[in-house]
Amino acid sequence: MSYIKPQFRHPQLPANERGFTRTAYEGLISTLCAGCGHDSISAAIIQACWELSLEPHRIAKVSGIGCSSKSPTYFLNKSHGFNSVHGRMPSVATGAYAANHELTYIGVSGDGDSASIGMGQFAHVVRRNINMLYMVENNGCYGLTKGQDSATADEGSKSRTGQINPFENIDLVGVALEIGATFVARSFSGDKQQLVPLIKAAIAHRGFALIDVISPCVTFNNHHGSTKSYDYTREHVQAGNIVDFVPSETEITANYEEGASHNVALHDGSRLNLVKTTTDYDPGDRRNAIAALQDSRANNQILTGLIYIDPEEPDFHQMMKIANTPLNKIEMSTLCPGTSTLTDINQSLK
Amino acid sequence: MSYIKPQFRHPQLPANERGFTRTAYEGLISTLCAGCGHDSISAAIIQACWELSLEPHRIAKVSGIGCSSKSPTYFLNKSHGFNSVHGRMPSVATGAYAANHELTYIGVSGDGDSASIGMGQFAHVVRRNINMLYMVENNGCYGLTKGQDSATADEGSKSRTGQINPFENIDLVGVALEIGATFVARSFSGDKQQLVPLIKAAIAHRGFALIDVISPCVTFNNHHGSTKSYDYTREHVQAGNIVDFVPSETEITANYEEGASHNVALHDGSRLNLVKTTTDYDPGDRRNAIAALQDSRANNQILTGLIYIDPEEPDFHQMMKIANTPLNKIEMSTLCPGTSTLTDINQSLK
Amino acid sequence: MQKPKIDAVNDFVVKFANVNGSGSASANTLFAKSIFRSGVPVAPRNIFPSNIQGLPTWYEVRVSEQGYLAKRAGGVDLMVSVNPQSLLDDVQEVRTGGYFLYDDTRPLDIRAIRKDINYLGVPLTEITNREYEDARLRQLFKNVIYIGALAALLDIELSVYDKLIEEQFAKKPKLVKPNCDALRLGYDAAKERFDCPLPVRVEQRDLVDGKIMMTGNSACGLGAVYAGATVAAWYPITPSTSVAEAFEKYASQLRYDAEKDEKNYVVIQAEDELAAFGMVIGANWNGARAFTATSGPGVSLMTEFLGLAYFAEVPAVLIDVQRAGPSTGMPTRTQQGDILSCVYASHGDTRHVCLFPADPKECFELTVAAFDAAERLQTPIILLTDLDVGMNDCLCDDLEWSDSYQHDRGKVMDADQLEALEKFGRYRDIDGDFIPYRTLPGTHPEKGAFFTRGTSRDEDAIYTEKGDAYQRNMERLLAKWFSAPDYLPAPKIVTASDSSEIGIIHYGTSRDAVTEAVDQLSADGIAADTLQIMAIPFHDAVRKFIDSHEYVFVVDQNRDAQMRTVLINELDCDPAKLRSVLHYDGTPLSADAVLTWLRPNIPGLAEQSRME
Amino acid sequence: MQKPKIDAVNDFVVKFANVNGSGSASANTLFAKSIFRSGVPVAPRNIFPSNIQGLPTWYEVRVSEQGYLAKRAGGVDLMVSVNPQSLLDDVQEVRTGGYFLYDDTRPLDIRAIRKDINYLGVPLTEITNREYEDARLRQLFKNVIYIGALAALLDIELSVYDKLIEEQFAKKPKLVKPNCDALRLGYDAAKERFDCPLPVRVEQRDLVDGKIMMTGNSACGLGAVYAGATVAAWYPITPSTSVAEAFEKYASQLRYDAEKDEKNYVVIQAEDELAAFGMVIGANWNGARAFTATSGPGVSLMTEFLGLAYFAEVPAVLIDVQRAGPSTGMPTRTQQGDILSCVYASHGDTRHVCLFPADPKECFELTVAAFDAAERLQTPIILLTDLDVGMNDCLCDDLEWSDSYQHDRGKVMDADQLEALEKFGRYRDIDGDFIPYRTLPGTHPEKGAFFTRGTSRDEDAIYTEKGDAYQRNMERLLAKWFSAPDYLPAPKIVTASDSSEIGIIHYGTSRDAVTEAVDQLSADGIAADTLQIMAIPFHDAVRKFIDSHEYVFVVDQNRDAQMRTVLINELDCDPAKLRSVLHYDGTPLSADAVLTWLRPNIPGLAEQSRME
Ligand SMILES: Cc1ncc(C[n+]2csc(CCOP(=O)(O)OP(=O)(O)O)c2C)c(N)n1
Ligand SMILES: Cc1ncc(C[n+]2csc(CCOP(=O)(O)OP(=O)(O)O)c2C)c(N)n1
Ligand code: SF4
Ligand code: SF4
Ligand SMILES: [Mg+2]
Ligand SMILES: [Mg+2]
Repeated sequence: MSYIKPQFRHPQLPANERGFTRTAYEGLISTLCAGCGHDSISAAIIQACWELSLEPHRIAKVSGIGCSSKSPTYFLNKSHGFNSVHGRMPSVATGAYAANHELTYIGVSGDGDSASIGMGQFAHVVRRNINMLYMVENNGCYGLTKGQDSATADEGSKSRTGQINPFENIDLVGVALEIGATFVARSFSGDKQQLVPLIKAAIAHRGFALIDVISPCVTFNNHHGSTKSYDYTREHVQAGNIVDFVPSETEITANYEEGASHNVALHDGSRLNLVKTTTDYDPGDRRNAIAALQDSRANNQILTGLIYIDPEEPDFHQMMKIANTPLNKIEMSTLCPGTSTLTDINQSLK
Repeated sequence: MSYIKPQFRHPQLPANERGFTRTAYEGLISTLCAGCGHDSISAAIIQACWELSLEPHRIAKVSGIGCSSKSPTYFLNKSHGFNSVHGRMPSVATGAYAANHELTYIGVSGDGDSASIGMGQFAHVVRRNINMLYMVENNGCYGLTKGQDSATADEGSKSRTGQINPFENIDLVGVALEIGATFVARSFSGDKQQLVPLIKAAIAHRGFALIDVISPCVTFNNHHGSTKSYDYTREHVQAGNIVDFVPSETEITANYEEGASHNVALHDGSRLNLVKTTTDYDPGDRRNAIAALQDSRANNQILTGLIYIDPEEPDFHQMMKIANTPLNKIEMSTLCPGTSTLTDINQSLK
Repeated sequence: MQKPKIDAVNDFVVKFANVNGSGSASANTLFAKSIFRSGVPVAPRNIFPSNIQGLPTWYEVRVSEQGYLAKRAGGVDLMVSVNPQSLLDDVQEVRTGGYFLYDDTRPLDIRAIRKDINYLGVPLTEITNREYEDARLRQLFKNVIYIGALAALLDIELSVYDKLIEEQFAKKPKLVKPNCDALRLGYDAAKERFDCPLPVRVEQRDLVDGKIMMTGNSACGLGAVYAGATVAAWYPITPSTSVAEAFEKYASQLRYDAEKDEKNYVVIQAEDELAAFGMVIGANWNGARAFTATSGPGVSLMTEFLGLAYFAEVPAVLIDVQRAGPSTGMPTRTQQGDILSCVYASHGDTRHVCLFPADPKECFELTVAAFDAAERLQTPIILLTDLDVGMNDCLCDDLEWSDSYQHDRGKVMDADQLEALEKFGRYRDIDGDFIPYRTLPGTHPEKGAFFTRGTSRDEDAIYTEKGDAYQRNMERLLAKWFSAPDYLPAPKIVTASDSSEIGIIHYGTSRDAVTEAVDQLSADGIAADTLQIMAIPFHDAVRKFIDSHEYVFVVDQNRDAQMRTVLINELDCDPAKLRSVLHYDGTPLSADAVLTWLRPNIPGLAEQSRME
Repeated sequence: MQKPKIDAVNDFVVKFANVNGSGSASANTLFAKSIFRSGVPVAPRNIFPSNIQGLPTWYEVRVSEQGYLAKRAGGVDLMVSVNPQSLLDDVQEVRTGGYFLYDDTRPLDIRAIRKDINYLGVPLTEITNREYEDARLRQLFKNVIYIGALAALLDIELSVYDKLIEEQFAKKPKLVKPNCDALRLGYDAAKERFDCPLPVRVEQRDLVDGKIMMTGNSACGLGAVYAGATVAAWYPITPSTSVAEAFEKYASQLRYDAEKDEKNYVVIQAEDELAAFGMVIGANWNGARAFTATSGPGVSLMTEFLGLAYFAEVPAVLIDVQRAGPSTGMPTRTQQGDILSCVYASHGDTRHVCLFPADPKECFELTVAAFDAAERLQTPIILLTDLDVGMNDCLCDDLEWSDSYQHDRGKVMDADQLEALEKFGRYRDIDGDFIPYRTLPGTHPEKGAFFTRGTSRDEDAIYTEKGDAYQRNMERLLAKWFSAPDYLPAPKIVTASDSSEIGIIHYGTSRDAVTEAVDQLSADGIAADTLQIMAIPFHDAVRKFIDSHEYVFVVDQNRDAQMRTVLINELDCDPAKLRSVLHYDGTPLSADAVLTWLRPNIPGLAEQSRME
């Protein structure tokens, strides 16, 4: 059951550049468990879209199946959404993007949805560099089916029933880096300060942008011994680098203490200011990124932040040389070759 | 159509320790194209099994669908084989191994079979560390369906029809390293000297052993401009390190010029002598291996040899604490709890 | 004006309206179990959302001295309302003269006031706030308190509960007393406020001797243990998840050698359903008994592999706990919607053997039968249950086992047999029963090795593209299919004492509703025979049943009359003869729903039967 | 003793026995085309192994003045034997009095000598060794040489070949002369050795005006271009691969803007069939016309997604080029084995609209119809062809198109319509046609956004687990299904001039064999009517056809009489009335095969019809 939110709002809510208040980006009331990390991520998406002044109806939300995949109902009520089948969101997003490259695509998936049943499609959507934000709401378990370990559960992590996971985990960040993703980030649902600008950067990035967000499942995977609990995550988070998203016109003030900053220009004219907190980190160097990830693993830490970005690699639409007019907008009269061409074709088949 | 080979053989063929001649390891006559890399790999498997003195009927061959996946018909005629469905060999092998951990499992797959449709199962068989040799006969294309690019086709490689592949390739070696494989190697179908000992080592390794073998498709992907042709591969091969497999008892003489050698002890008492040709390479260090792979890519080279090995990690059978008696050998009388237990169970349900 | 009051001993429905994730499940189960322990047949049903926390969830308990276990239509006799979210709907479900127990700590919403029902206000929140400090405890014990109140209202012995609580917390004895105390809080509150017991109440009986309460999924899991299954490969999906869990639970108790820290089984949580079924095929190919459990979406994903197992003749067991709808549908509702997609799963000419248990005992037995049939017939066997039997605690007869039971391991040649053979041919029909011999990898050094494949091959398993070899093989497979009933459980026929022209065919969880409907017809003087389908392909008895009845009804819990379709197709019988009884809104079938379809379709018969 | 000699003008079968990968395909096609250019109907068929190089492959060409295009049973009239591997089998296929052309550079294997056929030895190897240095050229031109010999033997104008060769090498004019020369080498060799032409020969006619030769797969690809499809997502699989390739070929010619280096289409080679169908769904959801092409195994993998598209009502077009068998089966053989698995694909109550073209022209037309129906009905449409029509060059009428054709884009609300609307409800049946309105993402800032999902929902696309909302929706879907024939092509009925009690129902590539069989029956004095099914669900005309014929046959190229099953199930007609004609060994259907099933099943009718 879901409720429609009361429409009454304080009239003085701040509006963004396009005149929208945050309300315009909200969704139905969440039916997830109180405290679920996924709800914080929804809030961050709402915030980021509002800050970016996107037109809500020009966004398309796609997801698979799971608690995480339900969450697109809880943000952006004015956007079309597609809650597809388990593990197959990447292909649905790919088809949608092929049909119309002008919308903003937000994909939401879970760790089960992406790293188990969806592992194949995940790898291939990376390879195709579909222009989308691909959000993995990673809780190391299958929330909706009551807490079984997923493939991102860490080796040695303890399940709620006390069993120790004997398998190596699949780190989607590592896999994405290995197979050539052009934007790779990790964050924590509990760190809105980091997550919101990351989402903005991911949306602005032309190409596939992965954000793997540790998003604790309070009901099934938030106990002592779990390596995806709020406590564990807070203790082991390593804020690799923090990003300030600077839209094409204005320059916003960083919320973080500034260190030496690293600048990345995106194709829409916006920029990312990287505020290095720990190391002299260059997210433009894939080998570097891989090494940093390895380091953090060796130190039992969770590397977060913008880990890698390549703003230059052509995205799917460019690689495939698809027309600038979205394919779903081209008139039948243009697409259909007509009678005289068919006469020629018949002739060639005589 | 396939022929049964003439049974007549020279009576003085050399026999291995178990008294088998090489004939005992052969299969039906190949129906692959003359010159296909896959046939060389079959020959190498035959050689390796003969040298290891394995009992042919204690080997099980599993494959998916493709020219490569057909090839198990062309070796080890005395072994059971299972040519399953496209991309799903890993799961069939997993089930088979769960049922009987005592056989030697040889999985044969293609790049289409493993990196496209089978990408998900590939990742997960790695994670489970199934004790098997997993051979990818990698030609960068779909041979059996007439030469379309596969996901291992390199970015920029030219297809037979002249099209340039715009997508990043998926390097199964890189993926396997990233997700924790315990034995990762690459070789070239044209280099039997390297391939045979690698296969022996992979079989002796307790756990999942990937050998990604560049295996040119002479019919569809051996032209100029292809990065999986014989010529290209020969020119770009980088023999990272070469392995000499030393069975538990004897020490065989290395065929390669010896350098400083690195020793790895396997669980069955055999050893690997690593003969470093280029660098001071330690295949026991995953980060090292990843770095070496990155280096070779940066230099446009194809790193071959034993890239990584961890002989200590428990394999699936150990992780799951499965009984030592193979599950398929346990008597029904042992497995079935019987009447009196059922009476207790009934009682508990009152 | 005196309010009407339902007066019913051992024949009523109590429904609990809760919020999910609030811990009500175990208290509600306690209630159902207490009826059982009072010797009265009971059928509890959990109605839960596809969600983890915070949404409405219900628990409906039918108490039936006559032993009717189907869902009863027509509203509830006593509603226990603990969820303000659904209260306004819940109050409407109470039958005239029924009772509405609610938390009267705060006044009742005026819109919930009906003149024709009786309100039982118990200040649940007030009591818990008074008695407990901790918020979590308040919530938990609130559930126990209303159970206590019910004990007083329905006249259930407190000692029954004490015993149940003791058993439940056998391993945490400290929790026994607090629970018993909470129970008494509710008991006393009810006694204090109302004239106990109500006219609706429980009387001790002896009607459930030789019976147990169990979920169908547990029974399947236990059946797999008894069948000697050693490999379970699965992927989580509601409502089948607890099959694998039950297998693991029982196996870890019965097949684990603590000394050696070794298991005589393995449970593999696969990465998806395709992989799960591939593992099952691989393990069976290698001679282990292996199975998977899933629901509709999983079956759809296993479609390609099902065709492989059929064509390559590899045994496999698939348990499909059906849920409602195409696609993701209503994952927490029940239906029998996968019949067609299971029987004819996969491209090309394929047919799969299916089994249909109606209760946990049959789940247990048919699971064992499935493994035997799979190995005997060398083909996948699909056991179709559904959410209703799978996830609810069902009353059924004690499980039975005979130690003399011989598992049928089918036609597998061992090394000696191979040694004695001149030449092994995997797909030769040596015994004239259309079933060839198979061999397991590693059996014999020289003989018996062959290539298993999904491509066409000749009798010696050699690849061929020759049309005649292909056709011979397909004809043998078809003949094997037609001979399959010999190895499958026979249908269960119940014949009315009066000879009847009406025959009702049902399968799976429709049984109880059909039985009750037939009793009602019989009370109206109309006799009807019933046949419970246990397996596809059909035994000859099914055809005979159809032929020997003038009016034949087929009960399907799906929209498209799927079993009727299979009957027509497999038996070539005239569709005009098979009338449908359909029910597919996701709720369990009731006798009422069955009668709604039956009554108007027995032309003239009502009168006629009465006259006989 | 004089050997018998078949004497036949424009009515014979030539078969080429080659090794695959040897380049024979283009020479053989040249031969078939030369018959076509001689104005005589021709039906070539490629019979190839599931392998790339070195195995036997055949090319069978039926020449038929009467225009019979089905495979002809009963052996070949002239065998061109170029493959020693299969020679002994090939020689047995020649009919008594037929001809066997072989390479007599070396003496013929004595086991290949038959008394009742005529041997035509041409020293192909000797000639090529003499004329060419290069081994590759030797092999290539050997093929052209035997074509040249045939020209002499069958009396085909050399000028016809010269023209064909010129056209073929229009872009490589240097190759024209060597090919024409090689042709003459064969021509002269035959003239020199034999009495040319043979009694079996070709005479120039004018019977193929207004006709073309094309593969069904090309026609589907071209149909998708004309339908305005912009997204093709596919995964390689025989025999469907060339559908996507044809789409890409035509689209790259007709929809590519060289100046801007921009395409009005995109072809995505997916990672597997699941992904391919997901992309099709995503693109259609977003308002582009998108399709995929696959074969049986791919359909099995798409099963889950098909259920989603059905339930969520997303248009999609799936072209299934059927091949033989369950599982991997015989990938290079033909069959119609996916009917059941397509119509009822996916778990739960699902039914899918299917279309059945018989020749390339129908492939073209029904592909366009499929896109229109998909958007009109908001459901997946499956176009079922098979290897026989898909991969062979088939003779058919010129393709037709009218520039006034209006593509039916279905019920999609644009921004203005939404603006005018008070409240949009995605699944409301506003027009009473059971088809709701959909909207595309990005249309209107405030209105029309909704959530597409595979879970149950109410009329406003809001998630619900309420049984009545679920059932209402499923009933609407069923009503939509029953109304679908209004939007689908009608069956094609051919009525015999004499009124007939015999009706033959067929679909897809069975048409030509059925037509020929009916002619043969008619020659025997037996009239029969035929009905070609174009679509499932069935038009009312199908039911009428069945009702109005005493003896109804259903021709199925599968073992399990799958179309017959669907007819019975969808029309509730008596199985006793529908007799099967079955053919499923992987070879194309012949008139003979049809008659074998028909004749014994027309009890008494043979006589009766003759008397009328
Ligand atoms: C084909 C299929 N298999 C299984 C399921 C059952 N199922 C629903 S959600 C889910 C796992 C979700 O896990 P995850 O993606 O991590 O999401 P979370 O709930 O943890 O956010 C599964 C297995 C399904 N819906 N479809
Ligand atoms: C489900 C399914 N899809 C498609 C195919 C068709 N198919 C057969 S082999 C193959 C590709 C094989 O490529 P690869 O694995 O690289 O093997 P290679 O032939 O190159 O050795 C494909 C797509 C199939 N058999 N099954
Ligand atoms: S079960 Fe876990 S993932 Fe699902 S809503 Fe609850 S807290 Fe979130
Ligand atoms: S097509 Fe390529 S991969 Fe297949 S057999 Fe020939 S050379 Fe090998
Ligand atoms: Mg999760
Ligand atoms: Mg390949």
